Amino acid sequence: MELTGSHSLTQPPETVWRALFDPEVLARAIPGCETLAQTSDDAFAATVKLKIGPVSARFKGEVELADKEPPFACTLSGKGSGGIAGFAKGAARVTLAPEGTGTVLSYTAEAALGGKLAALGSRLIQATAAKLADEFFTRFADVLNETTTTATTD
Amino acid sequence: MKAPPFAYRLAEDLPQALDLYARSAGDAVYLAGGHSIVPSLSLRLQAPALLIDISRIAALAGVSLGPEGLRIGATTPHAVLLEDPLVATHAPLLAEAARHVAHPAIRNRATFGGNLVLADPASEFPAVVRALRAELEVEGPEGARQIAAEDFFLDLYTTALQPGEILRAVLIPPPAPGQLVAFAELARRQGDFAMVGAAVRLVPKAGVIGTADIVFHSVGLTPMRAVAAEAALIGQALDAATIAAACAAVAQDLQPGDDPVLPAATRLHLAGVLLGRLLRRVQGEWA
Amino acid sequence: MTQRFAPDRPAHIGQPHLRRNALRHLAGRGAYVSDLALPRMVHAAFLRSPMAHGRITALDLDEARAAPGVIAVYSAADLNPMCQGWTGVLSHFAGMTSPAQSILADQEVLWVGHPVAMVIARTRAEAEDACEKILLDIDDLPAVAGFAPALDPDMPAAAEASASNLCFRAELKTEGAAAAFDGAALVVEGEWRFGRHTAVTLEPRAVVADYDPASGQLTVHHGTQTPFQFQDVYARQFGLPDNRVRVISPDVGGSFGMKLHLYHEEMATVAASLKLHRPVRFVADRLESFTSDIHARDHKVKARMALDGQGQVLAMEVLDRTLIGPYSTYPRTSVAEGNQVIRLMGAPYAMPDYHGVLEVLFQNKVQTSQYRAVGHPIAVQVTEALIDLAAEKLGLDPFEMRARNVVADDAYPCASATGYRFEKLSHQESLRRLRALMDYDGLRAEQAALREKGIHRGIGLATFVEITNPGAAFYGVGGARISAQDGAVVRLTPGGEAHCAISVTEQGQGTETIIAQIVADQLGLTPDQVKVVTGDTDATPSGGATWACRGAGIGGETALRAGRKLAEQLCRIAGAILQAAPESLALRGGAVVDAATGAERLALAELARIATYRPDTLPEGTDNSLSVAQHFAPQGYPFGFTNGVQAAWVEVDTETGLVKLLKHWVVEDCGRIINPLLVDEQIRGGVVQGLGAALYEECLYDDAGQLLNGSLADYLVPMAGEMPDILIGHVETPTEDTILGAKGVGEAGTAAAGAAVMNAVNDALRPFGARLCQTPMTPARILAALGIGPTERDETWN
Amino acid sequence: MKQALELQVNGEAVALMVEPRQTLADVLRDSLRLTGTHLGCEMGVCGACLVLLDGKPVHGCLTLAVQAQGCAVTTVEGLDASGEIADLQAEFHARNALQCGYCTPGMLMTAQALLKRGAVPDRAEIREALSGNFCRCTGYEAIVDAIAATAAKRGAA
Repeated sequence: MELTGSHSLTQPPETVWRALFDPEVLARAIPGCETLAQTSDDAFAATVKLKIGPVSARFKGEVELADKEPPFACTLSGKGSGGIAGFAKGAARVTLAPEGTGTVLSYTAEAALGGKLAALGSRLIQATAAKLADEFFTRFADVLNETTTTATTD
Repeated sequence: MKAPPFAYRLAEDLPQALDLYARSAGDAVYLAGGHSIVPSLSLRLQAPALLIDISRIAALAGVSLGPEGLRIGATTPHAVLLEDPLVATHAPLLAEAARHVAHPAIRNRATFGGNLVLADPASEFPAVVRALRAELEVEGPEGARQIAAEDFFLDLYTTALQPGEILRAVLIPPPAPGQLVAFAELARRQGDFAMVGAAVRLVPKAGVIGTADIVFHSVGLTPMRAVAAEAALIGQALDAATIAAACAAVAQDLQPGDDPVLPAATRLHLAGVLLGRLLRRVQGEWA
Repeated sequence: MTQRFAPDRPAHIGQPHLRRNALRHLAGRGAYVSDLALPRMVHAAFLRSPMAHGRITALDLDEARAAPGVIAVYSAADLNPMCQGWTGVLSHFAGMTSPAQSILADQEVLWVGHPVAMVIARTRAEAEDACEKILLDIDDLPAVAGFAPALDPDMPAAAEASASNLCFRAELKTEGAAAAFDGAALVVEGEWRFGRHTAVTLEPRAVVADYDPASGQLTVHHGTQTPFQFQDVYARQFGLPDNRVRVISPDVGGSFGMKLHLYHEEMATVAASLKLHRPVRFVADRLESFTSDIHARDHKVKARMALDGQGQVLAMEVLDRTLIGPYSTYPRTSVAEGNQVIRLMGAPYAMPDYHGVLEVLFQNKVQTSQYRAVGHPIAVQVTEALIDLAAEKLGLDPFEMRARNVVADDAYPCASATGYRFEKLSHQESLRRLRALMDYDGLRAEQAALREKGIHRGIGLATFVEITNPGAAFYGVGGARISAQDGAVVRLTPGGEAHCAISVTEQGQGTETIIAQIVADQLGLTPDQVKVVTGDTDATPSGGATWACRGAGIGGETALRAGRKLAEQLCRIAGAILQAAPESLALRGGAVVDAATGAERLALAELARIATYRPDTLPEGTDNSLSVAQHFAPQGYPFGFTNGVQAAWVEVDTETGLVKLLKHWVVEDCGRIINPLLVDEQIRGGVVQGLGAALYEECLYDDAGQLLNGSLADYLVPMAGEMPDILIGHVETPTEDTILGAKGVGEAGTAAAGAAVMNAVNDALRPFGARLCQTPMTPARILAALGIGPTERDETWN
Repeated sequence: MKQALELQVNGEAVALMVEPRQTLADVLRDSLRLTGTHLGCEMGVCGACLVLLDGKPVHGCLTLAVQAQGCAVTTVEGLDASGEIADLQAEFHARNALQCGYCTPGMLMTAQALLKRGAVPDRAEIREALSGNFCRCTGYEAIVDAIAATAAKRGAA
C-alpha cells in the first residue's frame, strides 16, 4: 500500500534537511515517541508507544535515513518490534522542493504490519498507516515552524 | 488469549470514577460493558494498569424523556434501545440501527456509550447520533460539558473526549415535525461489520426537503456526513431525479480506502446503491 | 455366500436411532480435552514468528524464565534433539520432496505463526505473560507468498533446505487425449481460483500430555480423529515402546480432517511432559488456530473440455497448481489434495480421454493438507462449470447435458480416464430423483417470471463422485504408518448386555450409535443394550479410525463381523448348555431362540451368568469365552466410491453483489444407509461447509505472507442467518465388497455444494454476460464480474 | 492481585478469590469446573461461552468475573438441572441438532432466551436470533427445526 502527502514549511530546504537528522525534532515528530537516541550519523534507536482505539503497543526499533541527496531527498525508514503484538515497518521517500522562502515537503510512503497486528487489524491497517504518516509530517512541520518562531523572537 | 494482569476498581459514582482516573497517572481505562476492552485485553493488544468499572454508576443509566428530548444514559445496553418504548417512539432510527449491531447476546451487555466512545468507523450508532444531531453530555476532571455529535468524532477511534472524561448520556432532540428517518446497511452476514451503512434524516418543508442529514458508516475514518448528497436534496422534491443526484454526489463526499476484501471503488459504488435504497424507502413514507 | 440380513430379524440397521451420547452434550456434560484438569498440570504457550520467512538473530529467554509462575522455557535447542525429525513424503508420490520438520523453529522461521519458543507456566495467562518477556530478533528473508513468487525461478526457496519451490509434479495422460481435442466439435475452457480456507473447528486443537516416569507410561489426551496414528508417531519419535503410549481422544469439538495431522505444538507438549514428568496442557486459542491449523485448497486450475457435436464429452485437459506451506504435512502429505483433484476431474461422466498435470508448490504460509472433501470441491467445480459452459454453447438444458454424459447406471463396473475403478454408481437415477425433488421445471418457470421483474435468480447443478472406504492404496503403499484396517472387541457382559470396543472414533457423526445398531442386529439386542467404547488406544484394538469417510463402511463392517463372530460363539455355548446344535439356534430379543420356530430357549443374561459364574457346569471342553476380537480391512476395490448430485437455488443482488441462498437439494447414494437421520445430518453439515468456501471463507494474506484475517470477526464462517434449508433424497446402492454394504457420506455435502452454488450464481448472471470463476464469491468479486469496481490482480501462468 | 468475588451460580452461593483479568468463562470453567461453558473464540463472535447473567444471555468470554459480583449466573448445567429446558433438549435430541456438541450449550442459551420472549418465532426469526452462534457441524437446519418445534409446543401449551 502506498501513501502520499505533502506539507508546506516556512524554512528553506537546508534547514528542513538538518531537522530530518535532528534527534530532538524527530523525537517530537514521531507519534508516540518515548525515547530516541542517535546511534550513528544517520540512525537512531527509538521506543514508540502507539495507541489507536482498542490497540496500544510499544515498539522498539530503529529509524534510518538513507539514499541521501542533500538537501533535496532521502529515504526515512523505520522498523519496530512490538513483541508478541508483531512488528511495524515503514519507509518514506521524502523530497524537499524550495517554494518561495520555504519548502514543500512531499513524501511517498509504504507501511506494513506483521504478526498479530496484521492478523487482527487488517480492516484498518491502511487508514492507520495513512494517519500515522500524516501525523508524523504534520508534527514535523509544526515543530519546525515553532522552532523558527522561537528563533526569530530570541 | 488471556489478558495481561491489571488492577480493577468498581466506581460507586462519577466523582469516585474521576478520582480513580486522576490518581492513575493516565494508565487507566473506563470499563462498562467491556465488549471492546475485554477482547482487546485478551488479545493483549493493550495493557492498562487499571480498569475503572463505571457500569454500576446510577447517573449513567436509564432512558428518560424531557423537554430537550430523549436522554439515554451511557451504560444503556443496546438491547434496551431495541425494546424501550420511549426509544421506539422518540428515536426510532436508533432502534432500527440497534438491530444491526452485532448479535443478541452482545446487545444484552454492550453499552450505547461504550460504542460511541470507541468510535469504531464501522459502528452504526455514531452515524445515527450524528444524523439525529444528538448532543453528548460529558463529565470530566474539569467539570461537565456538552459536545454536539457533529463535533464528537474526530478521527479513527478518536473522539473529542479528553483523557479522564466520561460520556454520561446522549441527548436526542425531539423529532422535527414531519421528520422521516431510515437506516440500513449492507453486510455479508447478519451482524457483521457492514460493507457500508447509512442513517438518513429528512425534514420536509413546504413540499420539498427542508433539512437533510445523511451520515455513512464503514466508509471512512469516522461516521461520514455526506454534505454534497445533502445539498443535492435540500430544496428539492424527493423524486427520482433528486435521488439520482444525491446518489451521484456521494462520490464527492466519500473517499473510502481499500481493504483486503473490498476495493475502495466498490465500496463507493455500494454507498451510492445504499443511499438510493434508503431515499426510495423514505419516498414511500413521504406524505 | 455370506448371508446379508436375516429377513426375520428386527433390524436396527436402517433405522433413525437417536444418539445416546448427544444427551451428555445437551446437559453440558461433554468431556473435551480442553476441559481436562489433571493434578500438577501446567500450561503451555508459544512465542511465534511474526514474519513469514526469516533468520533468527537473537533469542533471549532469561527474563521469561524468571517471570512469575514460569516452570520452564524451551527453545529448539532444548526440544528438537528429543525426537527425530519428520518428513511428509510418501513413496507412491514419485519424486516428491519436502524439508524435514522438527519441534521448534531452529534458526529459520518459515511462516507467520511458526513456533519459536515454548513457555510452561502454572496458568496459561502466566505463560502468555512470560512470552512477552522473550526477546526475539529475526532478519527478514524473501517470503514466497503467492503463485507468482512460487513460480519465479529466481525466487529463493520458501525454506533454505529446499532446492526449489516445486514439491511435486504429476501427470496423467491417456493416449487419445490430444487427438480428442483435435477432433472436437466444441472446446470449452476456463481458469479457476480456489481460495485458501481452514477447518475452524469450534473447539480448537487441544492436547494434555502426561508422562509418568515410574511406569514409563506416556498418556496423551488428544483431541484427534486418529488416536492410534498418534500412538505410533509419539512412540517412534520419542523412542518409547508403543504399548507404553496411550492416546485418549474423548469428546472432540469438531475435526473435519484438520485434527489428524502432526503439529509442532502437540509434539512440543509431549516433549515438555517427558522433560517435566508432569501433565502439560496446550489448547490453541483462535488466533493460534488460524496460524497453525492446516489450511486447505489454495488451487488455481486451468482446464478445457472437448465435446462432440451431440454434446458428448470426449476429454478434459487440466493443469492444477496448488500452493502448500514451506513443507509437506506429515504423515499424509500436502500433495494428496492435488492428487485427488486431477484424478476426480470428470469422474461422473463417460469421458474416454484425459490429460491432467499437477504442480505442488512451496510457499511461506502455514501448511495445507487434508480437510473435509479433500480435492473434491475443486474437481467438481471445474468439471461442472465446464459442463454448464458446454451446455450453454450447445443450447442444451443443464439437466439434459448431464443426463447425456453421466456413466449409465447399467454400465458398471467401469474405470475412469483418470484411472479410478468404479464398482457401481447411480448417476442417472440420482438425476431423476433430483429433478422431481426440486420441481426443476417449476423453478425454471419461476426464474423466468422473476427475471421479468428484475429479480435475478439462478439454478445450479453439480454431479459428483466421492472417495470413501479407502484401502491401503491410499497411504499405506506409500510407506505411511496409517492403518487401513480397523479392529473391534465385542463381548457379552456378565449381565447379558453387550460391549463393543472399536478403533473407529466419534466426533459427533454418530459413530457410536451406528456401531451399536450394527452390533445389536448381530446379537439380537437393541442398540441401547450395546455400549460402544471408542477413542482410547488402551481400550480398543488398533485401527485407522475415522477419516476419509471410512467409519461406517470399514468400522461398520468390522463391528458387523465381530458381532457375528460373537453370535456364533454364544450359540456354541448355548448349544452346549441346551444340548442343541449351534446351527439350530439364533439370537433374538435378548435370548437364544430356536432358529426355525423362534421359540425362546435361553435368555442371554442366563447364558452370560452360566458362562461367567458357573463355567464349571458347562460340558467339559466348552469354550466359555464371551468376548471376540475381529479386524477387517477392505479388499476388492481400492476405494468405495459414492455419487450424488446437488442443486442450488440462489438470488443475486446485482447492485450489491450479495447472494441469497434460497434452497439447496442433495440426492446422494452412500450405499447401505445405517441410520438415515445421521446420514442426512452429515450431508447437511457437509453442504454448509461447502457453502462457506463458496461464499465466505478465505485466509487472506498480503504479499509478505502476513495473514490478514486471523479472527472470527474477519474470517467469515457460515452462520444460521444466511444458510438455506437443505432437502435430501437417497438412492441406495450397497457395495458388494462388504456384508454391510455401507460406504461413506461425510464429505458428499462439501464435495459439490460450492459447485452447485457457483453454477447457480453464473446462471443468475447469465443475462449480464458475467461469470464467476473464483471462490469465495465475495460481493466485490461478483460486482467486478458485472463490471463494477476493479478486478483482482491476476497472477500470470508463467 | 486476587479479589474476593461472591455470586450465585446455578442457584448456589459461591465465594472465591479471582484475578481481575479472569473472565467469567475462565472462572466458571477453571475454578468452578463448570466445563459446559465453552471457549471458541474469546472475542464474543462464536457464542460457545454464553451464560445467563441475571437471566440474560451474555458472553462469558467478554465479561470479567469481577463484574459479576452479586449477580446470578446460570450455566448449561444449571438449566439442565432445573428442568426448564427439558423440552428443548428433547427436541434437540430428536432432531439430532448437534454433532460434536461444542456449540450446544450456547445454542441452548440463545434458544431459551428467544423462546422466553413468548411469541412463537418463525424460522427466519430463529435464524436471526442464532446469528451469533457458530456451529461447524450441523449446517443449522436441525437446530432451527428443534427450536421451532419447541416453540410450537410451548405456544400450544
